[in-house]
Amino acid sequence: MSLGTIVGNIKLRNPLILASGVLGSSYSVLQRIYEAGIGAVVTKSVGPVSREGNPNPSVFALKDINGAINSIGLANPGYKHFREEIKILLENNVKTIVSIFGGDVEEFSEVLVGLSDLPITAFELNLSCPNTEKEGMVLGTDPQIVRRIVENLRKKTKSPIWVKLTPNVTDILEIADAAIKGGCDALVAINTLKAMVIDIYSRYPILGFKRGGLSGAPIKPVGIRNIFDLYEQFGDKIPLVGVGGIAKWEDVFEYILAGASAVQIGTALGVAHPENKIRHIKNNIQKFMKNEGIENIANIIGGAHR
Amino acid sequence: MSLGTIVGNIKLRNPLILASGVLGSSYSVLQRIYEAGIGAVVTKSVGPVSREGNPNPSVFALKDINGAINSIGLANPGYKHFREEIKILLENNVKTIVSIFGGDVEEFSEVLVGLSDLPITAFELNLSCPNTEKEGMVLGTDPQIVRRIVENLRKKTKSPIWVKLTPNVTDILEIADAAIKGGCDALVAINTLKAMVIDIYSRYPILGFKRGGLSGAPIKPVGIRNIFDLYEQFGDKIPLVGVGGIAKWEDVFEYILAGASAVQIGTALGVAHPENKIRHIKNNIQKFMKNEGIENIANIIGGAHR
Amino acid sequence: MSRKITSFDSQPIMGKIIRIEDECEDTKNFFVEMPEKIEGVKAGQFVMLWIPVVDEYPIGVAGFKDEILELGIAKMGVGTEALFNKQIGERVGIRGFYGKPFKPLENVNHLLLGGGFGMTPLKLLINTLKSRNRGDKIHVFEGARTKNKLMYLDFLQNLHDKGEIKFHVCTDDGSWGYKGFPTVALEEVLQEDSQQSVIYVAGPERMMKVVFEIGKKYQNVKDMQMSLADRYMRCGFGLCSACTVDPTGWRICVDGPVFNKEQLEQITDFGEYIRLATGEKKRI
Amino acid sequence: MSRKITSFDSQPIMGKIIRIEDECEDTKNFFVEMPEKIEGVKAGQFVMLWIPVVDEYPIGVAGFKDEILELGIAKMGVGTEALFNKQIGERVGIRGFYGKPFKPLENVNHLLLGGGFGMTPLKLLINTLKSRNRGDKIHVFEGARTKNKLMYLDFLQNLHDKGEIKFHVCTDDGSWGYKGFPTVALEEVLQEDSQQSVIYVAGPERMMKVVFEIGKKYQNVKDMQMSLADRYMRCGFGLCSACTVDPTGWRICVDGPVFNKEQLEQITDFGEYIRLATGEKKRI
Ligand SMILES: Cc1cc2nc3c(=O)[nH]c(=O)nc-3n(C[C@H](O)[C@H](O)[C@H](O)COP(=O)(O)OP(=O)(O)OC[C@H]3O[C@@H](n4cnc5c(N)ncnc54)[C@H](O)[C@@H]3O)c2cc1C
Ligand SMILES: Cc1cc2nc3c(=O)[nH]c(=O)nc-3n(C[C@H](O)[C@H](O)[C@H](O)COP(=O)(O)OP(=O)(O)OC[C@H]3O[C@@H](n4cnc5c(N)ncnc54)[C@H](O)[C@@H]3O)c2cc1C
Ligand SMILES: Cc1cc2nc3c(=O)[nH]c(=O)nc-3n(C[C@H](O)[C@H](O)[C@H](O)COP(=O)(O)O)c2cc1C
Ligand SMILES: Cc1cc2nc3c(=O)[nH]c(=O)nc-3n(C[C@H](O)[C@H](O)[C@H](O)COP(=O)(O)O)c2cc1C
Ligand code: FES
Ligand code: FES
Repeated sequence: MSLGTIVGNIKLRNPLILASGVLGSSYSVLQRIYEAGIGAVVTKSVGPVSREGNPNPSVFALKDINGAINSIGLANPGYKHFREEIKILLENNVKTIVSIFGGDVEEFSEVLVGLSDLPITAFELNLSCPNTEKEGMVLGTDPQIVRRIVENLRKKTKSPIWVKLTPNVTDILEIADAAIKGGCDALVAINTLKAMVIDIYSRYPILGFKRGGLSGAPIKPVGIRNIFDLYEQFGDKIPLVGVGGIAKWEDVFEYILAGASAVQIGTALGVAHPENKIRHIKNNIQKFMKNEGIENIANIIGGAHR
Repeated sequence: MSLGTIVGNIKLRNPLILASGVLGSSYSVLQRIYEAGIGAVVTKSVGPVSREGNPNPSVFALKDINGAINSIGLANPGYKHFREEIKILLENNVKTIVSIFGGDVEEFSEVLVGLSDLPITAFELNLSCPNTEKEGMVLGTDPQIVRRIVENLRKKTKSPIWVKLTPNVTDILEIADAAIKGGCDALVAINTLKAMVIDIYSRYPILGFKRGGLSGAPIKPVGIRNIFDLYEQFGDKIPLVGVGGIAKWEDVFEYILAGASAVQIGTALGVAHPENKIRHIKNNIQKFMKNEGIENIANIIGGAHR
Repeated sequence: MSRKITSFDSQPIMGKIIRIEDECEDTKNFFVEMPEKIEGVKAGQFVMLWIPVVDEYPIGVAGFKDEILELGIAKMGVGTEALFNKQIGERVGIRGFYGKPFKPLENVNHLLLGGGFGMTPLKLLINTLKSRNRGDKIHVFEGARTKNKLMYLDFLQNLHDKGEIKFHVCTDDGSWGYKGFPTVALEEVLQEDSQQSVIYVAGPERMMKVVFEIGKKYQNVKDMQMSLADRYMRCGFGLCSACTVDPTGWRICVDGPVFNKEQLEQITDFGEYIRLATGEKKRI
Repeated sequence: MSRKITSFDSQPIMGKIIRIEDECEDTKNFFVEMPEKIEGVKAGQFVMLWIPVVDEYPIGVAGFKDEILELGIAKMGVGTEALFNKQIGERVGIRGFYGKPFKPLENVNHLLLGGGFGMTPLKLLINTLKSRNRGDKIHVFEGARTKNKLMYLDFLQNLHDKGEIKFHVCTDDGSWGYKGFPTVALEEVLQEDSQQSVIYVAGPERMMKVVFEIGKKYQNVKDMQMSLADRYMRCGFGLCSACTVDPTGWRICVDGPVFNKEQLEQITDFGEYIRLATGEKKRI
């Protein structure tokens, strides 16, 4: 029995990946999470230049629904600075997926090219952040732009290219199709849902950016639905990475059965002891596989389609 | 101080409305909820002919996120039968908003015309149910279809026409714009989010229809966002009715501050004692208004926009 | 495997069928082991039983001990047949426990009357009454078309033989017990014993309505509690309103399924109308 | 109004400013009344303070009694200035209580050393130690550039006069207490009293680093606990990682802000580097 899984040509020791933006802004925290036993880590999205992100409050929990909302808005030190941290990770054999963003093809290209000499496990294109004016979701809701960006970048690196999709669209299949036609190696879904919280005493939106993205347990049924739909349409064409609201070990299998080859966990790792959570999830994945006679993750990917 | 509010030309004794499909399939339960003190009730959506809806399971709770998922799929007795129940409600002075659906303009028209001799408080067009093959969301994601339906129906009744929008679109403003241009009297947002739950032991989607719609607390931040966006764009043009995840009295004000003139409550009333919940929410609305010196709901509609 | 059930009134949790017994014609007892500790059940409550891919429907609880759920199921259509086709070791989904239970009074005669799968909550009610061990008299009246349709015959006969209950059994065709309806024996008991009594009924609604009318004639009937379990349900917890009765707007699944005499008086649908899956009303 | 706080570590809940005191130059004490019962706080923990429309930032807790939160705030920039402009009766948002607190040992001398707004958690720590009432010696060392910058001067002097603590105060310009750094008095105490001691420090990180190096020289220093509160934070509960330190990847907000000697040894960033809002590392 093995917990290993494969996404395209990337072998992972287990199907758990740290989602972008959570515990991902420094090499040290990424390494810490990797050493806790996760299969791979995705860095916080990095762009062409350093950027402070949106004003605070930019993230808080929503405990009654076991979720969080954030409007960090792609705060990052710029790829030139972050390159040094990526190098440390790669030197320490951390399976590192680098999330990148840009405001157009050129910016995306600049970042990717600026890093593509490094043996990066994969690039993840953030075409789905809802918290910026000109990057992320703004691009990722237009199939033509998506295709153009992916096509352009595909030629410029040997590393696999993953495309992270937003659920905030009428038809995710259309966007996915564009990304596949552009030549990407895996689809990642979902990023956060467009959301907002207002304080009724001050009568102001709480987030400094007003609007934000909802993550955590509340969005799991939406993520499952998206992966299920994507697998139904493209399951034979491209591997899927499921993300959104994974908080329990059961959720990992729910995504795999929906069609994911691996999963990413974000919000649920924002706890006092992410190490314990990772260990707990892994242990229970193992137990479940044993009890259910599952030899291999690959055997059950998309298992809910029949 | 008054709890009253106005949606277009409809006066409501308070801003709470029962959402469609929840406690709405019989005159008796609708009357019960109205008598519990709610401002108005919306019936379960009714269509041209009787229909069983999707196979069971078609609805269950998701307790860890304080929500529910359903795929009832517009089960209803057809407007001819339901007409009799509507008559009883109107005779008993229940403020009754009738939710209707159809697979095209003709079907919508048949239902509306078949009921429009009754003094119905308002018609709510369900252009947002995610659980059918040819009605609801299928129509409500296309601005041209939305406009055509609303335009057509507008001429055929004196009752106000509300349009209920789906959040499962790239741009809800575009759909809203179409509905407004079609001549509707209020916009209602949001219906459920496209979602799904898979059982990892049997490896099957749990809902008989496989896919469903997520409701309850998890979708509140999404609903707030949609109402906020709609108010920003159309606040001076059309009244908004906020719906999605209202579970506490605070949520009512959150929607009103985002821009809603009234709100609908669904999932949260699926409890042992909906009467107590309604009373509790109303009492606290009153207390809050007193404490905060709010004379009138109208004074704070859209109050978070500044 | 350790799986903490934080909330059982949520998505179905999968139990394993560990025993299947033939009970009577077209009726089997299924014993379903729940994966972890869940809260106790009261007689009259039900679960929603999910047969993956096929159907989900309400089933009364006949017993629950050591996390093993006992269900007595009558084959009716596709959904129940799918369960009958299940083997030991297979899993079914359960959510619950839903509904208001029977509320047995104290210091009264307990008169339990049932037919068909209505016997399942009554089985649990008998066990509840026995465990209270208050020395109240327990009469059980069961009727069916024919002997092979009598549920829990051995169980009840055995209790009768031990003197723990008085079992009054009858069939339409006289193939077992006396020939006739269970109301005959019920009335006899009501006439002979002037002690205050509570009548608990579960079975076809027309039959319950008959019992209700009879019960009203007797001064010594302190209350009547009847389970309106012949109703279409979807959610089981009061959300969808598929199961409401007129004119009260009560939901069978949370305001019932067990209603007392005072409530039953107000339900004009009782014994007269049900609602179909479409919401249409239909004469029973 | 009754408002049940089920979870305080969630979206900000609005407290009302009920008192404002001038503490020292550019520093005020704000007393914020929370709307309902919330769980107690430990010295060293902090809240995220939301000034609507302006900013949200971490603030240590100086006191918490009868649901009234005491915060000591130094004016730094736009966010703290916005608070200074608030009137009594206005509301601010609070979420917390976040972070690992000081963990005072027993049967030791407690040596508290602080500067600037670092004094706020130390005030709560002093009150905690006093209420334990174990007779351990408590020394408090405070330093500032000049007299007007000394926080809690009256409070500490008063405790000193009552003999509850030993207060060692100094300024760079000699305008109050002795002229020089608080480490001078600290070393004196460490040299004179051979009793095992724990040093608790909160203040500018360069200063803490100096204290750390000094403390390491003394055998009688059993532990050193320092609050690394000069770090940029967004979430405050361990999600965003804005506040991590190298090379351990510890998050100041949940793995800290208070770290003990053994941990501090491992944090090479300590006293050397912080991270900006962009995530870039910057020399302190
Ligand atoms: C509170 C309650 C407790 C019950 N307890 C038991 C029990 O202990 N044992 C038992 O054998 N049966 C019980 N039933 C009845 C059981 O739910 C039906 O027999 C079962 O749903 C039949 O399903 P089917 O697919 O085999 O039949 P179908 O062919 O689908 O339908 C046959 C009949 O079953 C009923 N039915 C079907 N679906 C539903 C539904 N979703 N909700 C309610 N009724 C439905 C209808 O009357 C229908 O006409 C109970 C019903 C209720 C409401
Ligand atoms: C755990 C902790 C406890 C603290 N306790 C107190 C206290 O009790 N009293 C007190 O006066 N101050 C305290 N601070 C410092 C306080 O957070 C900053 O002084 C405040 O954020 C300044 O905000 P500003 O908008 O006024 O200044 P700005 O002009 O925005 O910035 C001035 C400086 O404040 C710091 N700062 C700004 N934003 C943040 C942020 N989001 N997170 C962390 N630092 C920030 C940076 O060092 C920045 O250079 C504490 C900080 C931390 C991390
Ligand atoms: C605080 C925070 C920051 C995030 N930053 C990014 C980011 O920089 N890039 C990105 O692609 N996704 C980002 N996300 C989205 C997550 O990677 C993930 O898609 C989403 O949160 C859903 O997963 P979860 O429910 O497990 O958190 C962020 C999420 C959170 C909560
Ligand atoms: C069981 C159920 C049935 C519903 N049926 C309908 C319906 O028939 N027509 C409709 O417009 N919306 C229907 N909805 C959507 C609700 O009216 C509402 O838009 C949604 O549930 C969000 O509100 P809530 O979170 O308060 O439930 C249904 C929702 C639920 C949970
Ligand atoms: S079954 Fe849904 S309300 Fe009773
Ligand atoms: S402030 Fe977000 S992890 Fe510490």
